[in-house]
Amino acid sequence: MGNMPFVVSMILVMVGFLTLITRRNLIKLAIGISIIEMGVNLFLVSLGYVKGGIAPIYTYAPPGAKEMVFPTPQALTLTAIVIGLATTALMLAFAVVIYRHRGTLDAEKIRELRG
Amino acid sequence: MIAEFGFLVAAAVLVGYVFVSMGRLMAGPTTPDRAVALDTINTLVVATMVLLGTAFGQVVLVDVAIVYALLSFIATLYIARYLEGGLR
Amino acid sequence: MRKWGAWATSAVFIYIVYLILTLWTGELGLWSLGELITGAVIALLGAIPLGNIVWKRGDVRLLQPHRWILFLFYLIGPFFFSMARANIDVAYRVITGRIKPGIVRFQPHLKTDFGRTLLANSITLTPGTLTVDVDDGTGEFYVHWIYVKNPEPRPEEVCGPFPTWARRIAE
Amino acid sequence: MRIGSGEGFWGPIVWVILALGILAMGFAVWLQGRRTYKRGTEQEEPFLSGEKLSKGGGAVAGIHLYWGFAEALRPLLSRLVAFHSGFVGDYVGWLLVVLVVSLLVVMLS
Amino acid sequence: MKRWFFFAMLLILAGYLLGGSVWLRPFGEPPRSEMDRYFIENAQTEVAANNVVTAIVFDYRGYDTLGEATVLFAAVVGVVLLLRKVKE
Amino acid sequence: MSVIVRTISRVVAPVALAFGAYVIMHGHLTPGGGFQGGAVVASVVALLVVAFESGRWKKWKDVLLPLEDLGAMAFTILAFLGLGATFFRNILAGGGGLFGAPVPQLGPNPGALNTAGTLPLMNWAVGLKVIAGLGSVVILLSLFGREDG
Amino acid sequence: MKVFLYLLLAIGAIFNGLGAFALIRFPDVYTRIHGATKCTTFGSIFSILAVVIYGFVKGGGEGGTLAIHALLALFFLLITNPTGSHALARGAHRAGVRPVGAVVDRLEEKE
Amino acid sequence: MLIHAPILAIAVPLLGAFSLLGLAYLSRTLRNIWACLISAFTSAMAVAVAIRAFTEGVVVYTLGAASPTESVTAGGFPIRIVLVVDGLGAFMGLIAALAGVVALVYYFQYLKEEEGKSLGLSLLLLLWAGILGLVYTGDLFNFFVFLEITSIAACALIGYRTWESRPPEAAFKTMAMYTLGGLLVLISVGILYGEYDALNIAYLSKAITGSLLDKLALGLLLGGLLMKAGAVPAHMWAPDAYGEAPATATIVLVANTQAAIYAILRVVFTLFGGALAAPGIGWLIASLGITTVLVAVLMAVVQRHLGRLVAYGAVSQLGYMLLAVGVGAVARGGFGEVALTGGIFHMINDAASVGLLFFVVGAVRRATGSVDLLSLGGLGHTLRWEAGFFLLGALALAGIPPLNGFASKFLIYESTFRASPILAALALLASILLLAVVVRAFQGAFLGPKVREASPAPRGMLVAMGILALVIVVFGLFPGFFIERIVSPAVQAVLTGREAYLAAVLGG
Amino acid sequence: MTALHVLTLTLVVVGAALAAWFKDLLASVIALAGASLLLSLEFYLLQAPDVAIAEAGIGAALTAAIYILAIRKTRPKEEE
Repeated sequence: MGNMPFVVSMILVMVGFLTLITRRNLIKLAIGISIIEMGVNLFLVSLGYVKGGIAPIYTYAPPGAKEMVFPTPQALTLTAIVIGLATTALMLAFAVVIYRHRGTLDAEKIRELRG
Repeated sequence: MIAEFGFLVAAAVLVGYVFVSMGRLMAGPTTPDRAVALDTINTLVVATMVLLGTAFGQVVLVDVAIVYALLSFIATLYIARYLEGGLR
Repeated sequence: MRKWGAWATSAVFIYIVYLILTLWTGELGLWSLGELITGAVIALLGAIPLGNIVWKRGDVRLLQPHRWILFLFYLIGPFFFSMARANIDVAYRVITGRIKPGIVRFQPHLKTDFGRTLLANSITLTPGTLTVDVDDGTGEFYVHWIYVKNPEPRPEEVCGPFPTWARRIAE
Repeated sequence: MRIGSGEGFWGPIVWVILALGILAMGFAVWLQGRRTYKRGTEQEEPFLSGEKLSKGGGAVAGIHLYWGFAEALRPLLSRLVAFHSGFVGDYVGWLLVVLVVSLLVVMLS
Repeated sequence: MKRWFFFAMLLILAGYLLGGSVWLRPFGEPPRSEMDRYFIENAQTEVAANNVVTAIVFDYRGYDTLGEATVLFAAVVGVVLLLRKVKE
Repeated sequence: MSVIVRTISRVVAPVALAFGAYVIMHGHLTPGGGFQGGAVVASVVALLVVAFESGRWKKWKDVLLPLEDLGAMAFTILAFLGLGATFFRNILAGGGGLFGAPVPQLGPNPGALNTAGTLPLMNWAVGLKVIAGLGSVVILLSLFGREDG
Repeated sequence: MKVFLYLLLAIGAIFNGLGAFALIRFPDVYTRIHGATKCTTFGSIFSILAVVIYGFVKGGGEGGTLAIHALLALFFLLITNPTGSHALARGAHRAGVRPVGAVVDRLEEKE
Repeated sequence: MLIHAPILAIAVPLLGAFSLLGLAYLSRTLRNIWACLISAFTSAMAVAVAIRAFTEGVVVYTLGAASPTESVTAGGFPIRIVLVVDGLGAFMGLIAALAGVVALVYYFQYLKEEEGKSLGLSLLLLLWAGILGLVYTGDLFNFFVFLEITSIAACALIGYRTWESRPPEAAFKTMAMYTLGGLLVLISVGILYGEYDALNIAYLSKAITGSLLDKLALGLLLGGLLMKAGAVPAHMWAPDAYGEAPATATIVLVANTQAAIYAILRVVFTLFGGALAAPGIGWLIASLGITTVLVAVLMAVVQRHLGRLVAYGAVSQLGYMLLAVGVGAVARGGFGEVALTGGIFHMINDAASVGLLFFVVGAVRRATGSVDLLSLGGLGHTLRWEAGFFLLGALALAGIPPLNGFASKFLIYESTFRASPILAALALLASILLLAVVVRAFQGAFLGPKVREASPAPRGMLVAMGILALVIVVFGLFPGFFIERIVSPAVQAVLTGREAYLAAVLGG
Repeated sequence: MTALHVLTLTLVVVGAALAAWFKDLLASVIALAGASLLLSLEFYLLQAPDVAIAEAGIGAALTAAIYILAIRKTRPKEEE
């Protein structure tokens, strides 16, 4: 139980990779990448947790609190989340355009660029 | 006036209920079933967030629950609109 | 003129919500001067895109205060009571499994959008019924009834006094 | 103007002089050409054992150059072409291979 | 065949990552905290912001935020580029 | 969508807009900031797109895209303001004036709006950018492949 | 006071659980929507009401803000939850999911 | 002004990219002038930074501090983001400046207005700024952010020709690979942060002890970056991307890939140079490099798509660079220095020759609408200048003596021979094969009877090609001059500059 | 507290696995939205409200919307 958030984040990364190498639908691949992003975000945030800490906000903070959670990983994760959204949007746009041309989303059939 | 622990326990119970809804999400024979499960999870999580914000003694955390109550609605609407064949 | 009215109404609405959110944040009474000013600016700017979406003609009537008082009374009184009844009902059905579902139709004779919406949401949250569809033109309600007593019901059989309340509050 | 590698060195000036020399030789060879050459006569046509070539059949498309070479290496090349399958899952899989190899090497070194 | 090879690679990677996450450090007990301690203690005096995360996002590490806004901008431009109407 | 969803959307949209503005405005006091509030307001755009079938989204897109440029430029220019010292220097913080007030008291406090220097301005710039960017992404995706898009 | 809060929390937990179990127990989409929407909304009202009362009793800027924001969350739940359910039910019917064992289906007749 | 040069080189093109779209609504001429101004300013700033870095040593710029040099707090640890430009970073900045300027010059007459020229121009500037930020930064997370900027801008540019079916496909594949590489880098950053509570490269480099977790982080970083650098077997995105991108973007894409090689150098020599300086990493990179060279050249033999053929040639050049980096990491001094000299010098040579080839391919595509070698032929009759440029670039790519490709490859062969003769022999063999391949491409496209009419490229495109040809010839004729002035400081920064880097950032 | 963490993390993993497992793309997106929502709850438990808001707004609402739009523009089923 001790390191469960770290382990879970790595499991999420693994699930995402598994999706990527077993599934063939392009949108499913985007979903796999989203899952990996979720895992990485969880990893970053749980790095900054301090036992018994409170959120790093001074507004109406409970007066008796001892410690605050580390704020840096949260800032990094914010950036990573927005980057993930940008990536997802662009990949889905690509998928839609590819569907427009080929009429399919099967990655086994979208292999004009090979050899 | 120390009821924080009670809030924590109630939140834990609600998270336990999410498991049950997750079972419906897993098993649901049709897509609307899954969407209903998602809707239920949304409501439960909003309640959990409000309770936990109180349990932690931090007022500012409740804002997250408001955001969630507002935005889960939008995801539900998109699913419903998809189901009825719109968004073409 | 109508456009200006819609714009002003949505601005007021946004302003009220903003002020509720920032209660107890300042020294000037309940609000600080900065909050009041920023709220006003946000309301004025935010009403521009929402102006001709949010409010329709005639909706301004909804801002009359006696309707709000009625609405609150309705919320706490009959609505809450039937909601409690609904939950007992669901518990009963969960335990016994006695259901006889069906989708029935009835005509509550409501005209405005807000009235229909209020009735539909009340129906959804009260015993044994769930609004599935509303005909845009005629205003007929299609309601999923968990225990159908009568395939051609009158409104009172399905939802009790709610159409009256909805008419009183929103029309 | 020379760069050394510890063992040898490379000076482009010598090569430039060499190239100029070769050009000069080529010019000298070109000067030896026959004066009787004329455009538009049978002198222009390629000599292939006295046979007449059919019109327009003289060009070799770029794709056909080194045909024999590619044919000799066909087992290797066909395997390489199959390796570049163009399937996204394979791309990711090979990325995993690189990752695991680098992890193994880094751990062992 | 190839797929099983990839699975094996994924298993090795999983071993590495799970091992790394177990051996990283106990959850919730960071060994060193110089930088974050500095942020928590000085955000109110240097930046005058109550929310330390926002102080980091927009002041201490504002350059990252610029980069991140750039990413979003690039993505939106890319989407506009892709989904625009092209005259055939 | 049905009349009920449309009506509730008409109620929810201004509320969510006000809440998003609140999240952006109080970014330096409560959780939130430019990204989060921008995402909330952008989902208002998503809500309107899904609830109202209409031809006006093309016009909205044409307005939103320049707004995104504007937000990004405002953010960069705010960063350039600090160039007297260094790029991204928070020149307004602690300097008094409109945005330069110090926090009311060190440690836990109720917070005051006019603190934190350029942070609120940057929050607004980023918020504008995120609203416009994500909103136009949703609108573009929903318009793609339609005859009127 | 404390007992009252605990009571509210317990009622909330019970009704939320009822909603979750209704989701498992009922046979088709529409009945599940019935159970899920009604019970979770009602349960959440009680859970959040506990928080609101706690905040008002605590008083001051902190407690007041807590209560107001919790109330706002409750309000949003109250207006969005039934609407979402309605939209889902309508979508499900349009997608071709029919109520199991229905004695009457007027909507299908209309379509 | 000049003290702010490192950040101005990044922020000004970003601002330019943001403002371009708004300006394009007003007037296209204004937009073009503005883009030219921005690019001129940016490259001037890059040159200024490079001059400062070459003469004064490491340039440090702290963002958001009271003064640019105040990079650490009283406790002795850096808290703000730092830009650090040493010899290597300055050199990469020069490459990026060259690539960006040439691409812009080529751009204006290459693409048509109705195809979304403003958007492409904006993306090009973003990509350029991303590469500059990537090579100038001194902070690991910031490195990841700029990696993502380059990924997204590059992929959007690859999919520029949406009306054809192949570019979106290539862009999707590239996007998936780039995103995964970026996420691996992010995991690695997280591990390092969790161990040492720092994100600054210099501080981390001082703190790293070489534990198992550090090795894990190094492995993940190397995996992601090797993918981005196009190492076999994870190279498959590269020919897709290079072959399908519009020609003007390709040179910047090549610079982007070289920035990944820069990052490998930075990671291996600076970040982990103290605690984890094992030769095994060098052998790994060198063997991947030689595999890349061989596989890419053999694949180029069977191509019939001109752009893809040149793309495989470009990938093989990346293999040479990886080989040199690997040999340098094996030896770290002695012949390793020679190898690094060759590898780093090869970066700029490669950018010039590959860029020239792709420009010609772009001109051919513009003139004939096709790049299939089966249907091309005899273009030399009409596209005279292009034919000459293609021959020049091809010979430089293959490493024919008086041109610049040979000068750097010579150093790579010599040093590789001392590390392992087999590697050197294989590299030489691959070079010969490459010559055969490009000769075939030249013959197929430009020689033979005239099969179709083609309009020559407009003057702007020719000017861009001419700049690159000039670079090729000058760098080939005077290699010693350039190695002494710009390459050797970079090599010294890699090999022995770690202490100076740490001292410049951390003080003392 | 620990029990809450364990419950939420298990739920996140289950949601992500379901998102990876479903053949129907819409169900997959629903599971992804659920996982995202529970991840947001986990961020909340880890005392990161900023990230929780961002994940709620972006991960649950906007990402789901974009995915559903993209599915609608293409084919709803994953073909085998």
